[in-house]
Amino acid sequence: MPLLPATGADSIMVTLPIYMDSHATTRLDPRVLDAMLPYLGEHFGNASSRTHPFGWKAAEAVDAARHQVAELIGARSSEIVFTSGATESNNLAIKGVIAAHDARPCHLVTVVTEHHAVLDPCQRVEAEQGCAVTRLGVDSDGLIDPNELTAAITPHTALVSVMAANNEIGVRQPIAAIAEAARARGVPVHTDAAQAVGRVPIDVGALGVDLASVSAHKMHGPKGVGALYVRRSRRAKLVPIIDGGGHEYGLRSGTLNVPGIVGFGKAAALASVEMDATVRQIARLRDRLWEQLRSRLHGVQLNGSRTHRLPHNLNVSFAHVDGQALLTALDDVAVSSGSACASATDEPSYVVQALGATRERARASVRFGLSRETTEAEVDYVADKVARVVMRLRDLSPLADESTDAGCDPAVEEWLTGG
Amino acid sequence: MPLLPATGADSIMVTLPIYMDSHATTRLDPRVLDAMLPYLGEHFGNASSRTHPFGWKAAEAVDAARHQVAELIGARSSEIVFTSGATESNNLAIKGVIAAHDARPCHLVTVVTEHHAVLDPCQRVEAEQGCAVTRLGVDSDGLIDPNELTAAITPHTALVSVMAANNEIGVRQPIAAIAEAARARGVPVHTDAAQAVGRVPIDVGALGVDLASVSAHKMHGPKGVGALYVRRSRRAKLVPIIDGGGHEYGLRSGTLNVPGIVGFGKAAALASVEMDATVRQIARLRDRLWEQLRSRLHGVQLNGSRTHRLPHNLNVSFAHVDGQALLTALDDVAVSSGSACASATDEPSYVVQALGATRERARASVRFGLSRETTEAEVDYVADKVARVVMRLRDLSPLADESTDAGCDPAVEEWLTGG
Amino acid sequence: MAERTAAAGGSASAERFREARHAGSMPAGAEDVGTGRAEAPRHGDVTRLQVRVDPGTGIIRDARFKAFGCSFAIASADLVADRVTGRALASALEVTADEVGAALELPAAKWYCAELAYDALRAAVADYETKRDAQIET
Amino acid sequence: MAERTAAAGGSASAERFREARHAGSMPAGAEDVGTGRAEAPRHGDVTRLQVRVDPGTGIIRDARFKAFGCSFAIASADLVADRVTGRALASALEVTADEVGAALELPAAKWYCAELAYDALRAAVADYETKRDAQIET
Ligand SMILES: Cc1ncc(COP(=O)(O)O)c(C=O)c1O
Ligand SMILES: Cc1ncc(COP(=O)(O)O)c(C=O)c1O
Repeated sequence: MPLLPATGADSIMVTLPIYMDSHATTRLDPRVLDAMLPYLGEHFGNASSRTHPFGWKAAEAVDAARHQVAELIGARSSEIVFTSGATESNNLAIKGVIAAHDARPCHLVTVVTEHHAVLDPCQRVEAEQGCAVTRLGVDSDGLIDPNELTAAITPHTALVSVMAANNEIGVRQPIAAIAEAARARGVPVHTDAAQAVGRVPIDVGALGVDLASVSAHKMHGPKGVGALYVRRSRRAKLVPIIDGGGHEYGLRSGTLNVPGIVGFGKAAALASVEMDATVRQIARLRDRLWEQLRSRLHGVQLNGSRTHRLPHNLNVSFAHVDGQALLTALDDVAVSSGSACASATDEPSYVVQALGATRERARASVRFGLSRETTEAEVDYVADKVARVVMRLRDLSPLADESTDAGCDPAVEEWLTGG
Repeated sequence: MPLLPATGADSIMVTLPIYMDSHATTRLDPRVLDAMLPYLGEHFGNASSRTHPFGWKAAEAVDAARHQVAELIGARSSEIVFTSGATESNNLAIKGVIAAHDARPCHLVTVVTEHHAVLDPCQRVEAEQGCAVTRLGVDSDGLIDPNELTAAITPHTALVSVMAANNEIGVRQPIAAIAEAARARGVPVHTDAAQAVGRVPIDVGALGVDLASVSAHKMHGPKGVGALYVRRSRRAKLVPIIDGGGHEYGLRSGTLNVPGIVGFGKAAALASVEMDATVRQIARLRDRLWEQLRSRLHGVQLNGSRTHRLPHNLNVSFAHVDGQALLTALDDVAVSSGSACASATDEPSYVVQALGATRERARASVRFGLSRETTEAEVDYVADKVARVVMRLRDLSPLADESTDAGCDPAVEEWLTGG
Repeated sequence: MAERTAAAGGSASAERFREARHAGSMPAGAEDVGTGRAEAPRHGDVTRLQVRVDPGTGIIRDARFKAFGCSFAIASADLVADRVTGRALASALEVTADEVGAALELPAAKWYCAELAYDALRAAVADYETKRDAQIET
Repeated sequence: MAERTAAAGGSASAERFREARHAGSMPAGAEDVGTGRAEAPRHGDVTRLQVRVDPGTGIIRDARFKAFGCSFAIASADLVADRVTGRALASALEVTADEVGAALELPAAKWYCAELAYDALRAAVADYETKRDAQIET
């Protein structure tokens, strides 16, 4: 018997495969591509060529895009440093502040659920620059406690880095409160806002952060371009990681990726205009997906806070199911999983485990990333298919046999919570 | 009287403006754009998404591009680390090797005529990591003396970084000899090959270098993508500058710029196939430009070696002329200048001055960058227009009046050589 | 890049996983059924394999598995079940982990999945043999 | 970005540079001609400005410049020459460097070009006045 018996009608309304992995990346909006094309064509100048129209045209386009990106996050143009993506932005923020922080000992505060693009630079400055790192834990909702943050700050703290929204479980940290606590102690605050910007309203002024990382390809813009917001007033001292020519206010050298930057600007402009409407639509579809999964399956558990959450994120653990197996069975639906098999490491999702979940629950987690392109028909198709695959995999599981029944709540609950 | 009286027939054969600034950047080849478009469209996956076809398609495209880039420079795929451009590659090579070099004192050797993307990282490690830097001078041809290099190497030398070809004067350093000398002393060698790769044959094996920086947009590829070649055998220890997720063999993290990488691969493949033919054609046109300028004008001087030179580079100083003024008068020809007014700094070209030239000669220098798109008609148009502008600007110059005559060789020679 | 190799989709093992034909269970108490169970503690995977043997010929007439684990573990169990069906019990263990791993083109990091299935098979064969021997003795 | 501002093309100053109308020279020895010269040593620019004054009315009838320097220096010299033509010598120096810099929208780093032209004008006026006064005295 094949793993999943084909059914009749469910592929009629949707185009397959369905993409529901928008935390990994998003489809380039065709309007963004249209904006980029002239700069992939006749306007190919180097924005630093200051002596001819090819260069001026490029520089003007970069200026306009800088303005668009700034506007989306409530910044000024002069506070936007273009980079190759949020990974670079995070590295620049963290390594840059620590390198500029002359005093030793040196200390920084971050959170266990951060993206590797924050955790790894933190580890680097810890290992190589002798900077102590405090990694705050999170509660079962995935949230940090601002009081714990306050307590963690020492006179040596050079930076606090807390993500605006998590890439696996979509949990939004209370950045405004965090920033207030840190600033009260005179400590600059960085936020990795790669998953948040363009998806939910983010205003760096209201948040009160000093540095914020943004990535274009998470918001239907192009890959290979991002930005670091660098507050001008009380500007954090920052040593660049890429020197050479002094582009981007001396903070990031290198020939500007003009088409990419133009696309980033266009994506930001579209988000500025359309976000209000799309946020509601996406959240409604996400809730529909969750309701359908819950009504069809026992033993499903939401990972991360229900309310402090990105509208397009749903992260669910399915008892007695390995996420990677589920994903492989979902051959026409693109989602991702916290399973170790799905990642480069040997360990299932550290983010889900940080919630206090067992390794089993972590490996059973599946991340659904909706977007403004997601349709109701897609949601229904995915919910149906996932439900059927989960039931089939549970059928296959010796564990379900051996405990009582995969459908039986007490056993499942125990399994999920690690009893 | 306007600066330059219009002439009749000369714009008939060419499309204006003419781009002759290919050291700054090159036009994206339409075939490269065609290769990129699917990845700016339906194949928008993240190459790290290992659980669905969107990701696999992206990863396959990256693999293929890695192979294409490797092939162009005689490397293996596993020796290509994709970056955001040669500036980043240079920073990774220099800062990466110095950070991995535990022993202190520490020393590195480079050359005064390097690009800022090498000089600035060298200065950074000098200022912040206490790494001594020797900057070798060049002769009047712009070439370093390999013996001087050998003499500069100390037991503490961690790296030698010498560019393959200069971005202003197109001079090609004797990299094979340099690498041999350095390797004989056990010192790894980096070469900034941004201006050379794709334009002249470069084989990292034959050159014997350990690290080489490449940039896509200098070879009709897209902006915002480049590579660092990292030799596998006797691999130089390298600390990444961008951490987070462990992409690119752990040497460069961040979501891969899939369309950019695909375009880079295509540009490399085109260069592999077409270089032999285009090199000859470009050199012929470059020589034609030089002959025409020399036959029409007194007081022109070639900056940099006549023979050890990129085929598409011509760098000329025009006595009694400010380069920026010349460029501004050339309103329909895009070239660049070593004039201070044309650069971000207040000092005319440090590269031309390094040849032993006066500040005046440096500010009078103009860089012509031909490409495989340059036509004979364009060369003729540019030569004519430049000749007329130079004569007019000399007419305007009080210096020419005050010495004897702008056309008079002795005075001009004196001026050019700084007598 | 190495990362690519861990992808399951479109590969031989994904195919086998999706088309698994030997999922299921047989009564473990039955005299002609041998049941084996193996775990990969570091990974948390569990595979159970059962063989039904014709007592007269010693031929494996049927094989069933249940597995908790990734697609590679499930595919490995299914392939082992497939390959031993119709074989003499005596030669069943010639279906080695390496053979399974190679047939499914498992990435190195997933080789343990084939070993897990093989361990379950070995346990199933041993279980059957124990039962049979016990029967003969009594 | 700030870099953009140093670009000369398409700007007011580039326009003036390309359309410069007052380039040229007049006999420096002539009684009705004042010749001034100024240098910007840090930059190496040199501007020479000449005015021809109607001795009767004191009106500047013509102004000519020669300049070695960037387009901003040449445009500045041309604009100064233009603005003083037709003016009374007495009020020529009311054409200030700031006025020229503003009219040409010079970037801050190029403001010195307007100052250079103004300095040359001042020297030219002084030269003419010296000549005139010498004539009156003799
Ligand atoms: C939270 C978070 N930070 C950083 C990054 C890295 O951004 P980029 O893909 O632009 O390198 C990502 C995405 O991969 C992310 O989700
Ligand atoms: C010699 C040289 N090195 C490095 C670079 C920087 O490369 P990229 O433009 O890819 O940052 C350039 C071009 O600007 C160059 O000419």
